[in-house]
Amino acid sequence: MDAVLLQVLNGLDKGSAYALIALGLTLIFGTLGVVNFAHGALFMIGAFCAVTLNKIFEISAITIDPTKTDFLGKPLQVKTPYLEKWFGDFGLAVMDWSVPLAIIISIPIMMLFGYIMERGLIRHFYKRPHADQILVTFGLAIVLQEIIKAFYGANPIQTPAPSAFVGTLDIGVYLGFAQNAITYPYWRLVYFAFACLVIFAVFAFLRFTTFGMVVRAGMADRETVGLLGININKKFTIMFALAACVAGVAGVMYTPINSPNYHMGMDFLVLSFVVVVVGGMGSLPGAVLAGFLLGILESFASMNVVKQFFETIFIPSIDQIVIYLVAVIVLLVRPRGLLGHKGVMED
Amino acid sequence: MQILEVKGVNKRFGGLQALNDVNLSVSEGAIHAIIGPNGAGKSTLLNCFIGRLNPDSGSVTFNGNSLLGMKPHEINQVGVSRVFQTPEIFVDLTVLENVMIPALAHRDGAFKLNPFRRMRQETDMRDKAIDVLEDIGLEDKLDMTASSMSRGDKRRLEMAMGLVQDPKLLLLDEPTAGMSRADTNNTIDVLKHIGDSRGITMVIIEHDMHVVFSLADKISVLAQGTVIVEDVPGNIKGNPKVQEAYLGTAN
Amino acid sequence: MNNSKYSDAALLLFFIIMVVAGPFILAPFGGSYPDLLQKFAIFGIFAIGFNILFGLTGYLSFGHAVFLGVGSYGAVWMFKLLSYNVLPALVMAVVVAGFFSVVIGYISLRRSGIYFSILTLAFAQMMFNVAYSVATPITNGETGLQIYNDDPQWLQGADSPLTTNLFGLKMNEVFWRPEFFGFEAQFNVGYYFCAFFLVIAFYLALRITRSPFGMMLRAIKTNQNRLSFTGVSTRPYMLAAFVISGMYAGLAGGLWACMDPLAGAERMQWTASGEVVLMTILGGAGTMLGPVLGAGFIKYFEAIFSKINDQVLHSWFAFMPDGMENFMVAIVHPFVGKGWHLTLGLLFMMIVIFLPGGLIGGLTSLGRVLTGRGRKSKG
Amino acid sequence: MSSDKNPLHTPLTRRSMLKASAASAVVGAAPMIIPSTAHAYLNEPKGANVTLGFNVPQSGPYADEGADELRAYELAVEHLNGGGDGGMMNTFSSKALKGNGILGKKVTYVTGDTQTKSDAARSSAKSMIEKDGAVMITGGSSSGVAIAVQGLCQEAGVIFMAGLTHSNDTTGKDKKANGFRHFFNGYMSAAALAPVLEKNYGSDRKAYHLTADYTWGWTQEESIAAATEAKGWETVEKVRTPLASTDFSSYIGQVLKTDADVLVLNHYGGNMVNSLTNAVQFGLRDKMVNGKQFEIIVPLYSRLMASGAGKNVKGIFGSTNWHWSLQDEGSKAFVKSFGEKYGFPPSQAAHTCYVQTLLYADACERAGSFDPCAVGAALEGFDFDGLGNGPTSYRAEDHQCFKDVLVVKGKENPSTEFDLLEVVEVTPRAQVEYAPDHPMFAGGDLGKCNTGA
Repeated sequence: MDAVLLQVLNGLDKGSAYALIALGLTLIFGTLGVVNFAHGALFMIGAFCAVTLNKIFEISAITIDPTKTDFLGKPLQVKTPYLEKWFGDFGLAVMDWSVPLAIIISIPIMMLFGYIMERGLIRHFYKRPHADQILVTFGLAIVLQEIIKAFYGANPIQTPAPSAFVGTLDIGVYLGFAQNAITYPYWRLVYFAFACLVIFAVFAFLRFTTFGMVVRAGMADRETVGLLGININKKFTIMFALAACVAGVAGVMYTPINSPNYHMGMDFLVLSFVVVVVGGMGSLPGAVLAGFLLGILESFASMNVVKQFFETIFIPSIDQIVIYLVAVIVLLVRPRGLLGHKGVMED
Repeated sequence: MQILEVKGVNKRFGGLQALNDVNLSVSEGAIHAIIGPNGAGKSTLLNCFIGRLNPDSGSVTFNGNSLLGMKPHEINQVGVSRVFQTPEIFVDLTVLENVMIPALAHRDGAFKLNPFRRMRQETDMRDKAIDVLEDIGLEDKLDMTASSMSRGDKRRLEMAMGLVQDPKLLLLDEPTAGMSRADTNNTIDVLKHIGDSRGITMVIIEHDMHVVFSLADKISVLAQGTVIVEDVPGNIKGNPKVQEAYLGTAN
Repeated sequence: MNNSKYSDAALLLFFIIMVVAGPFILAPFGGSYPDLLQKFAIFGIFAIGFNILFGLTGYLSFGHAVFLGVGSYGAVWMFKLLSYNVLPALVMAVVVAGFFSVVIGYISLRRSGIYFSILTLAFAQMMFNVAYSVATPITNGETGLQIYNDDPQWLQGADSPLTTNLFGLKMNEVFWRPEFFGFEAQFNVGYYFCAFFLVIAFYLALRITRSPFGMMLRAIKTNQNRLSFTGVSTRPYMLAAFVISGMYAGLAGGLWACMDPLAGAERMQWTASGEVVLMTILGGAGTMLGPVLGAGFIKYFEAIFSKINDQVLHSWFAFMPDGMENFMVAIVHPFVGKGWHLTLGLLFMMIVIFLPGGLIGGLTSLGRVLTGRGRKSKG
Repeated sequence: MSSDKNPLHTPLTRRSMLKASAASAVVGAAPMIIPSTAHAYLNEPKGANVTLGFNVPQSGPYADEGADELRAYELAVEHLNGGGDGGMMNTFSSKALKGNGILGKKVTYVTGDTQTKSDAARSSAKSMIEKDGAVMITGGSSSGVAIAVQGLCQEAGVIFMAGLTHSNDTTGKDKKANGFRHFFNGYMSAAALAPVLEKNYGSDRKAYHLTADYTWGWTQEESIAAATEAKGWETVEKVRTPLASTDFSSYIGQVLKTDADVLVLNHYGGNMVNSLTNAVQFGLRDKMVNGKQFEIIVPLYSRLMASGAGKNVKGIFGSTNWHWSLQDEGSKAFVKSFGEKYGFPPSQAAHTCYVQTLLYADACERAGSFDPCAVGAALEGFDFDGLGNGPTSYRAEDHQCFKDVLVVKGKENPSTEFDLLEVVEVTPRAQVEYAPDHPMFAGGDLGKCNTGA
């Protein structure tokens, strides 16, 4: 039982990332009708906002320590970050909290990024076939990746969580299990809570603002949106910036979980598309539901008992294929995904 | 002989009773018009004939066989063709190709694997398509891409696509809507000519009374999902029920 | 319609000339060596086949590389079991790919639009994951399926060559290496073997496009619903198109194995499927020559740009003064060698932004501008 | 670039060319007789230069490792041509290399991108052989690629000097006469690690393996399990993880549900960084199981990749082929010339690639020819020293180098960003040797060397 609960937690955590990326994807699909293959790259750019802030904080003054030598036998250069040098403990605390602080800078950066991307590129592709949209956004994704690679290299870069969030919480104790039955890293819990918050905020924004009403109307019937008047272009731009922002902050918060690298966006891209489609194209609750659901399924499939069970019925390594298998089944049984509307993106 | 018989058809959309116990029979060779005010359920009824919608209850039989539950292409293959109200043509293809597709579908059936047959070997179908296009007045636009045609021409192309299949029953959904008076008259002539020369049974949905009364052998009046009158054109005009139905909606 | 007979014949003739003269044409661009020429032909076939599905019907499959991959596996298994003769391998490749495309197509075609794309993608990812790990006894996983000395090779003759061959005609033989304006051109048996199939594939695709069957496929792209109200059952048409293009992919995969008898799982990955989509769109989807052109374009980039290093750059700009030379090298450096992906991404964007019809679309409008000017000057 | 054109066959007349192309275009054409070659072997260098092919990952997750390999190759070429300070050429026990290129020919090179994919790597290697006339191909950062390219070089008839490849198969069931590996392998890692693990963690341990689900992972898992079981450990579970995994939480979480007290991560590169990070995140190392401290082991370390895991590597045991902190003369010379040229210490991948290039060049000098068979013969059974791993020899039976193996541990207090690992023990060569027909390496066949003629 505790093992099952642990996998549910793991699934919710994986699902958080899927859901956040899928949410933005489906927003863009639903309103703008654009297939955005660069969405994974936006997630990656977000993560590198955190890396960059971390690097900025680590800009150091160099002093020579003659007692030690470096690998060439020369006197060792000791680096002390200016933050530490100037502000002492406060500086160290700021460095420690670089990831949460990165959220603050990433929001305007991602907004601006989304704005420029929509204005400069995506706008011209509303009326073009999906295939063209895929090609141009895929091209953009490659370009963004390669730029990041040129600056930061191909290796993963560690970006730790604040030390207050290192370690694990014994959740099992609160639920009446034995000690150490269900322990879970603090930061992953934070990530899950953060994802819920963002999802809630997006829904609230769409539910309770006039802007949101227009957007939702647009997702239900794109024709109507076209008739709504002069400001619709601006709304599209804001929509896109919002979606970019959601992907970006998801990336920032993800960095302590797994060290970011330049192709992390591509790793998520395909899965996010599967999530969006399983949830139902253009359905926001669908994307969230499918994200969490597939995350949990993936977690369960990686349990040893489950793997062994499937091996006895001649499906080895179920954890390798489960998401795709489920996607196929869902699409065959429910043509428009779990919560999809009729006719959205079917041509 | 009745070629199309509709008995007790009901269709609900949520709270709206779109069709309420509709009965209709169309005799072979006749031109049967269905008129009625907006929202009376005319298009819904037509959609029930071609497999786009499934009625909640009732029967639709064609030549004694039920059309319900059949797939759209199967219905077409038994001889029921439809001309759509808003032109649903193949916009990326040429006019001639637009007409040859239904012609080939009529000849070859629902599926034929002939990937290596050359189009230009299909001279029979080509001639047939051109014949129909001549009848309908599009013979000088054979190689035009359908998307670049005027709206009126598109509607005529739509009609040619139905006619080229020599259907036993042709369903026309407002064939002259949006046409100029001259075009309308021309269309009336074409339909009359075809109805007489090829003996095609037609069911026409129409707003334009001029068209209805020039063409129809028989008229059914649909109001609020029910057939209120079914009679020859001469008796329709003076019928108080009809007047009430139209005036009622006018208010 | 009548003059299409002549223009098609002219197109085919042009195509054959280009293919036969391939080694000469590519010599000045440094592309005249067997591996790249073979890849042009192989991916040309793959893209032509993909275009039958995507270009004609508009159905965007994101899993076509699967058929290429299983074709390769089928072919290598024939080498392992029978002999190094390429004919049984090719037959097997097409048959295996045909089988898989029937199964995957039958299921995926129950949906349309992006749902179809994701279904094919899902199948492709499952197949790739399985081939890379679980199915290692059949696929040799990470390394790729290859031929070992202790393979049975029941039909291998005692003195027949120990490399892929057509009744003794070795695929890796280079039979002529002329100098061509100072560039070396390599004429290779394997390339002409592939080229033969490329021409056949092109001709068949031309016939399919011009057939009633092809017209139905184009009608599906324009308005699938209307087509069914016209009495056409669209699903068998779609399945036929899917299987035909799957078999094209299988042929390409088989040829690849014939040229280089190793079948790696990576050629089934979604990125490989994406690559053929890019080739087709880049060249011009729905056109006859476009996919081949797009395939050549991407393969050329992959082969040539990734090999340019600083040493090469310095030799390019050697004529300049030192400072200038270093400056130029520094500018070009990020776009070549390890940065070749960056150039590729930029080119994708530029082509799709500025040439909406792909390379062929661009060439056509260029031709129109030129001939238009020609007329003006005459008039 | 390469001034050595390499006509395999004498040019035919125009007429026979037309015939040939016609014949090749007809299925079922009769066998064609090609005039035989005037060359003794494929790509025989005829001019003043000799071309080597450096085939490394330049895109994809191993791009940084590939870049480091490329730096090492460039350094090796510089040294071979007499530039720089000569690096390990000065400490190399064989004195055949004179700094005037190889056999008097200046060394030039071509580079390519393996993309860490078998197909792309072979394609790239083929273009080097066919177009650029390379006589030797070297490089790579994964076993799949190494084995695929090794097979190609065997078929084509050039020498392959493997780069970073750790799978037993490279010199086991997939060994080839034209292929040579300097890098160590899974078996050697296990043989070196097991005694250290026993010493530090005792002989009563229960191990849980998480293994990347492809051939390299399997051979390492097999090797480590066998070596630790021989020391009395018990293998509780072997779990395969999908290669595309980025988040290992759902695998890590289960570890504590068993009674295992050691976690072995048979992962490399990005997988290793993530699985290690996840394991530390879940607090495994703070746990006590069976009354013992829970431990994590990463059998194959890469310093480059380890930096992605940051502080998480502290105190974790693993093995490595070479480390820049070694204090023998060869290593010092190499670190010095590499460090002065590029500003940071070389990785183990760079080391093995540099050494392979030198070994190849030296073998050519000793053989007096670039002929692959002669070079191969010169390498087979060659004993040497001064290249950083103590006395080393290339075994003739399987073309595997035997040398000391380093057992390392994540450093507690790194002084610089490169100072992540500390060498715990230099396991002597005798301890990691095995018979050529050892079951983990069985089934292969070197075959005959191929000159491509």
